[in-house]
Amino acid sequence: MSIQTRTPDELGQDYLEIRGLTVDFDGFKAVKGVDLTLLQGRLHFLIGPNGAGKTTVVDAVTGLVRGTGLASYRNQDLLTMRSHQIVRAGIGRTFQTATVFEELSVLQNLDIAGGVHRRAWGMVLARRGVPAYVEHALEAIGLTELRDKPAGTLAHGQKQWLEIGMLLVQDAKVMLLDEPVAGMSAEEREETGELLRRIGQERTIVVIEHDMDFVRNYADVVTVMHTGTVLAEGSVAEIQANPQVQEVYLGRQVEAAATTEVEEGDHA
Amino acid sequence: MLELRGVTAGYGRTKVLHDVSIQVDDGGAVAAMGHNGAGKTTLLRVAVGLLPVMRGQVLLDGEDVTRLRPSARVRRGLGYVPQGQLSFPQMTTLENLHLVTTDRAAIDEVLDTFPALRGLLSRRAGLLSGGQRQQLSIARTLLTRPRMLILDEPTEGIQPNVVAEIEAVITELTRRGDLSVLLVEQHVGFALRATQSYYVIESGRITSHGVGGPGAVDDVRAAMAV
Amino acid sequence: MNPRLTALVRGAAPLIAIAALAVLLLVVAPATLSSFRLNNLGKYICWAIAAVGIGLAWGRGGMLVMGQGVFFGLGGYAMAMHLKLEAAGPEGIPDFMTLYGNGTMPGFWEPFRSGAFTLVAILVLPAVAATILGWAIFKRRVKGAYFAILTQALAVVFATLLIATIQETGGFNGLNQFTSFFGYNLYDPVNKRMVYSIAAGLLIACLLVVWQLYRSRFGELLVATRDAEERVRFLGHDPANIKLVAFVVAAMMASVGGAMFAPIAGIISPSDVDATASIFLIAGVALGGRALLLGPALGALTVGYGRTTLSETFPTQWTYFLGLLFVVVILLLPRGVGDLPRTLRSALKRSTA
Amino acid sequence: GGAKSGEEGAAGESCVDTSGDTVKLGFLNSTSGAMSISEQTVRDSLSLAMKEINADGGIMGKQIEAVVEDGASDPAIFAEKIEKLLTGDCVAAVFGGWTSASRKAMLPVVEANNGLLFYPVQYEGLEASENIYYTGATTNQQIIPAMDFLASEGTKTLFLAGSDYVFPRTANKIIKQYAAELGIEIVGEEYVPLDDDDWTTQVAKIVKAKPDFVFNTINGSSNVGFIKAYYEQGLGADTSPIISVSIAEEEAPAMGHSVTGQYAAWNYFQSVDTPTNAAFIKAFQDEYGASRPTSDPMEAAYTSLYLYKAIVEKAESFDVDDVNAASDGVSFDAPEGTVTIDGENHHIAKTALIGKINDDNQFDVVWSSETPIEPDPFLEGYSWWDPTAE
Amino acid sequence: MDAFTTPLLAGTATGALLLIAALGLTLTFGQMGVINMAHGEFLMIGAYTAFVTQQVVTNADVSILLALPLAFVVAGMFGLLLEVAVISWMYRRPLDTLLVTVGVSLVLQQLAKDIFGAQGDPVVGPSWLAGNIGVFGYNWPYRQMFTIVLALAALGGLAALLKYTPFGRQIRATVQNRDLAETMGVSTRVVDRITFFVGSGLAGVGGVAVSLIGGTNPNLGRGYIISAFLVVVAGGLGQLKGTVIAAFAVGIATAYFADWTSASMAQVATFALVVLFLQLRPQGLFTIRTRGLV
Ligand SMILES: Nc1ncnc2c1ncn2[C@@H]1O[C@H](COP(=O)(O)OP(=O)(O)OP(=O)(O)O)[C@@H](O)[C@H]1O
Ligand SMILES: Nc1ncnc2c1ncn2[C@@H]1O[C@H](COP(=O)(O)OP(=O)(O)OP(=O)(O)O)[C@@H](O)[C@H]1O
Ligand SMILES: [Mg+2]
Ligand SMILES: [Mg+2]
Repeated sequence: MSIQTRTPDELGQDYLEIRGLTVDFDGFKAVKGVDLTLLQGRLHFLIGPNGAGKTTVVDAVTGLVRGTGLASYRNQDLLTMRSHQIVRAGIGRTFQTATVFEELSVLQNLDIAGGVHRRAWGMVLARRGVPAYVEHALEAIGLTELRDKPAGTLAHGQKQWLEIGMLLVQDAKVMLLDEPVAGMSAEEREETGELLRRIGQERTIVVIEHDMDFVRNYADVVTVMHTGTVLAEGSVAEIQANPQVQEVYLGRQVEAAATTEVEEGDHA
Repeated sequence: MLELRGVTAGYGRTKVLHDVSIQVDDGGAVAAMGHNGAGKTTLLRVAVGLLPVMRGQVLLDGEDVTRLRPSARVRRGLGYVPQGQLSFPQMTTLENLHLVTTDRAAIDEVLDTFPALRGLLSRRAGLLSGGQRQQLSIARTLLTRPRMLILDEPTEGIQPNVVAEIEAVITELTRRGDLSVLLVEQHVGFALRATQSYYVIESGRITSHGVGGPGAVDDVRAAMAV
Repeated sequence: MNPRLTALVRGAAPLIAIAALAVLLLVVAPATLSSFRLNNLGKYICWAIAAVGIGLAWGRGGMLVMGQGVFFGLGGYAMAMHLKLEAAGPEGIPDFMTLYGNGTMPGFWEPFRSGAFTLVAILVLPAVAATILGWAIFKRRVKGAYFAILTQALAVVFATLLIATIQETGGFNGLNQFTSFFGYNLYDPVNKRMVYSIAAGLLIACLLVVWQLYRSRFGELLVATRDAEERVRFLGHDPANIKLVAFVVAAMMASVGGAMFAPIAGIISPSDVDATASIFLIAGVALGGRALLLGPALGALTVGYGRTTLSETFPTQWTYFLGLLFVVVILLLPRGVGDLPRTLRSALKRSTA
Repeated sequence: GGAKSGEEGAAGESCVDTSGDTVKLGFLNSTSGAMSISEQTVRDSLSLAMKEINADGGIMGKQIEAVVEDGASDPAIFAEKIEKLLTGDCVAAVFGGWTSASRKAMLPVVEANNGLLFYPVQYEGLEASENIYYTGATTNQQIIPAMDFLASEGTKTLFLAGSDYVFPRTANKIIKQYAAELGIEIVGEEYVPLDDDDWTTQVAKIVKAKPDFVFNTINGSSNVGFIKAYYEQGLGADTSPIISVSIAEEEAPAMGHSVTGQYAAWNYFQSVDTPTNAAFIKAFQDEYGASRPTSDPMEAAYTSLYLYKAIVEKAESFDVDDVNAASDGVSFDAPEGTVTIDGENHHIAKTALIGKINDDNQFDVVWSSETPIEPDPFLEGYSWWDPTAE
Repeated sequence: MDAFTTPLLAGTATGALLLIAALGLTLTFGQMGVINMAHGEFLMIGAYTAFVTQQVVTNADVSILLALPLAFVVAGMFGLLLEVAVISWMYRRPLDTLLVTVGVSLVLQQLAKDIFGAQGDPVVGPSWLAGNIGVFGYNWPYRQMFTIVLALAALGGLAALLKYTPFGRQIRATVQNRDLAETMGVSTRVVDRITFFVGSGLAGVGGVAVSLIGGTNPNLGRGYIISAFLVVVAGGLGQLKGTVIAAFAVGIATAYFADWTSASMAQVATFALVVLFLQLRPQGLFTIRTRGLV
């Protein structure tokens, strides 16, 4: 792939750069000096054992926990900004346990997600019709039929789609997705993967995931974290072949199963 | 062991399950599969007693427990691992386990299954990572020494090598014959390996039912594609 | 029916309801009620104005404002100070200052001689107070029960402060003996009617304001903030600001209600603004339906009317009624009586389904 | 009815109708809320007086018909209810009120409608309305005599303890000025909110100040906390005795500690030894039970109804202006002794008494002004009084 | 010296009272998420229990000792009744419990008024509490020392219950996740009721202590409930340690303010202090942070 050979600067300003990110919880360092460069147009996957610090990295970048080091996007240092400012800077995220506004309808959820780009005065005006970008997002996430249902009544997986839809409406340039396909069936994973691929063209997307099949099918770049540090980075094949990664994360069974057909069909 | 007879249930006015019947034999292991929003979690919540039925019955050991509260069902041998990595966030990992039992040996045994938890015993559960919490959730339920174990997507958010470990534990426990299992799982391969029969549930109705095992993967996939 | 027509009717329904209420309060009531009863209705309207604000803050915003009496009091006392000075004449000072004090007037009274200043103060004072307090509370993410308790404590403290400052505010006795209202003799029934009409008009105006807020995106965002405050941050909004706006608007409405209460009741005293009075305001909102448009106002009118009539018929039983009202309504009808039709309709549907 | 001054012309058109053989009177007391117990006693004695008067042929031959209302211990409700009584029920006069706040709230209403209010409780003075008759003591009939008593006892130092409320604040302002005149030193002044019972820290200050006397203007139940803290910290009637203006027969046994030897200033005690009082006590206890004590406000309320009857019968009219014109000099042989109305300020001349509490929680009169004191609500006859002084 | 020590000692006793009131609240509010505005009325019920006990057993020296356990049980039973009749229906609506219990508190106050009358019914203190001990010029009443001892005893008992018994863990589990606790075999219904009984019972005990200060009147609880809530808020939700420190801090601060200014201004100043404090530590003295969006 050609983009991989270009340096970030050649791509203009659109990349998220993390340098020496450290998060300290009263003495326990959950993240220790992580360096990541996340480029536009690539599906970037973040994997690693439970408790490796993946979510914490995202938390730090989105202002939910305090981190030290550098996280810059378009020349702004995210670590010094507050959550809502970070969102306004174009960085959106989803949560490991889906959180949507339960009493509002799907449509309203999407609509208020677009509020960042409205003027304050526009806030006191009523909504007239459905804005085109909301329609698009609805279609993209396949919830058009459920648009008037309260979001609280959606199933787990549907809520996750809705969250992605809200990021689309927000027009987030960087999307940090924490286990977006957890609990989805194989086909749904596929749909989600395709969706991410489609919208990933002009965005920077980071996905945290444990489902190796999903990673195999959609990852452009994989970063493996372990005990707060980056253990390895590379293509899926490289990662799977890495003995350290096998040891702490994939396990021997997967290694063995990777060769059998049954396992391949597991999530397909 | 566990039987749901003609259960209709839902939230408020909306019905989610329509006349669903399933059965788990003594020592048997059954998988329930279906798409997002099909009603799998709802089914399990009815079985455990967190959601009242609108119609139908829930039987445990042949006895009608439809009106029993969850805690009473748990005392009769039901164990439940809910979806969503739930824990008691302000209690430490150890306290989470102590809620069930303070027996050292029993705790040691489950910690052998989930060694990652050992280093986290004094950390509050609310601070754990998602996968760590999910491991804690399974460990905590195993401590109740259930005869009937109900698992809602237990491997969600868990790293691959631990998933394998969980699979081994479930297989081991069912093989001994003193545990029945009802498993909701998206990983078809995993689900079928760990169980002997399956139900496919679509839009709150059972659409397919059959014998499990790795050979059934294609059948299930076909049933779910409908 | 044609779906667009249905949508149109549904959209206009709240306006029709507000218009009906306007006709009832501004035309029917003055024509049929005795001057005494009309004056009482005027008082209920003042409480209703405050209740409309509570509906916004609590019903939509989830902020249980248990101390609205404070803002009611700010408006009430601001107006009362002006009326007191009007009664005292251009150079005079309020009578109680010579009776209980040393016959000098505290400096902060002086600007209230001006009617224009007073009118501005009625809006600005509560806004400033609510902004400062809200800022301190919301920015530090104090919410839920913490917030409710702090606001109630505020009401207790405010009343204590008023009672303790006898020379400045009349203490426990409060302020009364107003003779005229911006030049209009308050003993004249025609002028009393005018004051009543102003209050009713203000109620309708407040209803229109919340109607617009409820249908606006701000209204949706407010509900979102109520249900998942932290999540709103990740929409790019600071929830503190959203809550602050609702809180300030509610405070201003309470203040307007208080300002009209003073001339209509002829008195404003600590017992009109303390914790009990604040809870009394909440009762109306809970009864009518906290999240509905007209619920809070109608609830407040009902509770006010109930207080007068019940205390006339069963003097000592009134407290039981108020207490049981809370228990029954909140327990069985958390969305208020105003929501009863919908509850019944859906229950009916379920039984036939 | 006639209009008052020109500017209020439109209002006050009376709707009172006394053409029938009854006359409607309003009884407005709090029967709910914090003040209800106190005000209920007033209501009881008003009812007793009404019953007696009706049995005796009524007022000018007309039977009294009482319209009762609850003030709910809330000034705004008092204002609302008195307006209802005057304009809705068209009563000829209203009897009631207790707190100064309730009276202040009723005052503009009763003036605007040119009605009549009879107010039965001792108060802080500095008021005189054409439309109100004050049948309790004003300050120069209670506070000032109490100070005279203290001076006669050789008091050199005095500590002031009161509720944070209009009456105590105003009373203490008067006390301080008169104390300066009498050469009594004020060694402390403490206030506690009305509904606060904990007097511990304030009493600690009394312990330190070691005053000859404590002047107590505390209202209601807060007295109990004060008395308990007072004895708890080793004070007593033999060291720093208390003189109270709100502890009467009803309250004395309810202090949680014996208050034998302490003093109170009133115009009436149950122990007053006159035939009228004996009859009053008997009538009251026959009606409400032998255990019920009688007290000053009850007696003042009872008296107020009889005074009203006397004025109306002198004026031969229920009309407010006629009543006001006739009121001066009307007197009544009340349980406390003979009382006479001052037509100028609508207060009544009363005899001041100081009682010392005995073991039966009755008051032994230890000092008396001997003759009724003319009411002087604005203290115009006291040269030391300067209302504008701090 | 005594200008300094008097408020300190008196304030400590006030703090002890606040602590007893707040302990019950942290249990029901902090541990169960129920904001019980009728808690103050349980104090009142405790005080009236002391009064009624004294009507039956007129010997004041004995009656107060009988009243303590009795008040615990009587107030506890009222709490239990409240739980069964009202609260148990609304565990998922914490703010609503606040309003419902406001209603309950109004009813209880009026009930007390109708039964006992609005004015105070006094409880006579036992002779073994009459008197004081001179400390730096302050005649420190035995009664205040007794209050402090009582508060510490209540604190010790409650702490032991929560920390060292399985029941304590069950209470905490129930408040943190009702459904999950239920599926771990915890009978949340039993837990709720016992918790409410104990929490309300503690208020009853506090009421006995309050009855020794002033009169026993229907509004007695109102004076303490707001301060007690402020203590719970400042101490941090469900935190015994924080509650203890906050109770004594509020008690002592109020005493100093009252000494310097007036009792009324002390209330105002204390409130301002708590709001300022929340600026520094919005979740109270001791907080338990969790991750995510909760
Ligand atoms: N606030 C905190 N205080 C203390 N430790 C914390 C805190 N937050 C997270 N941790 C710890 O930091 C480590 C990293 O957690 P993190 O959630 O980032 O893991 P993760 O890589 O996302 O894991 P998973 O795959 O299970 O979601 C874990 O061991 C967790 O227990
Ligand atoms: N609390 C609720 N109120 C109303 N409807 C609900 C509620 N919870 C779930 N539902 C609805 O019930 C249906 C079934 O949900 P359920 O959670 O049982 O699905 P599921 O099969 O477990 O899905 P997933 O794989 O996403 O976990 C969904 O359509 C959902 O919208
Ligand atoms: Mg994670
Ligand atoms: Mg599910």
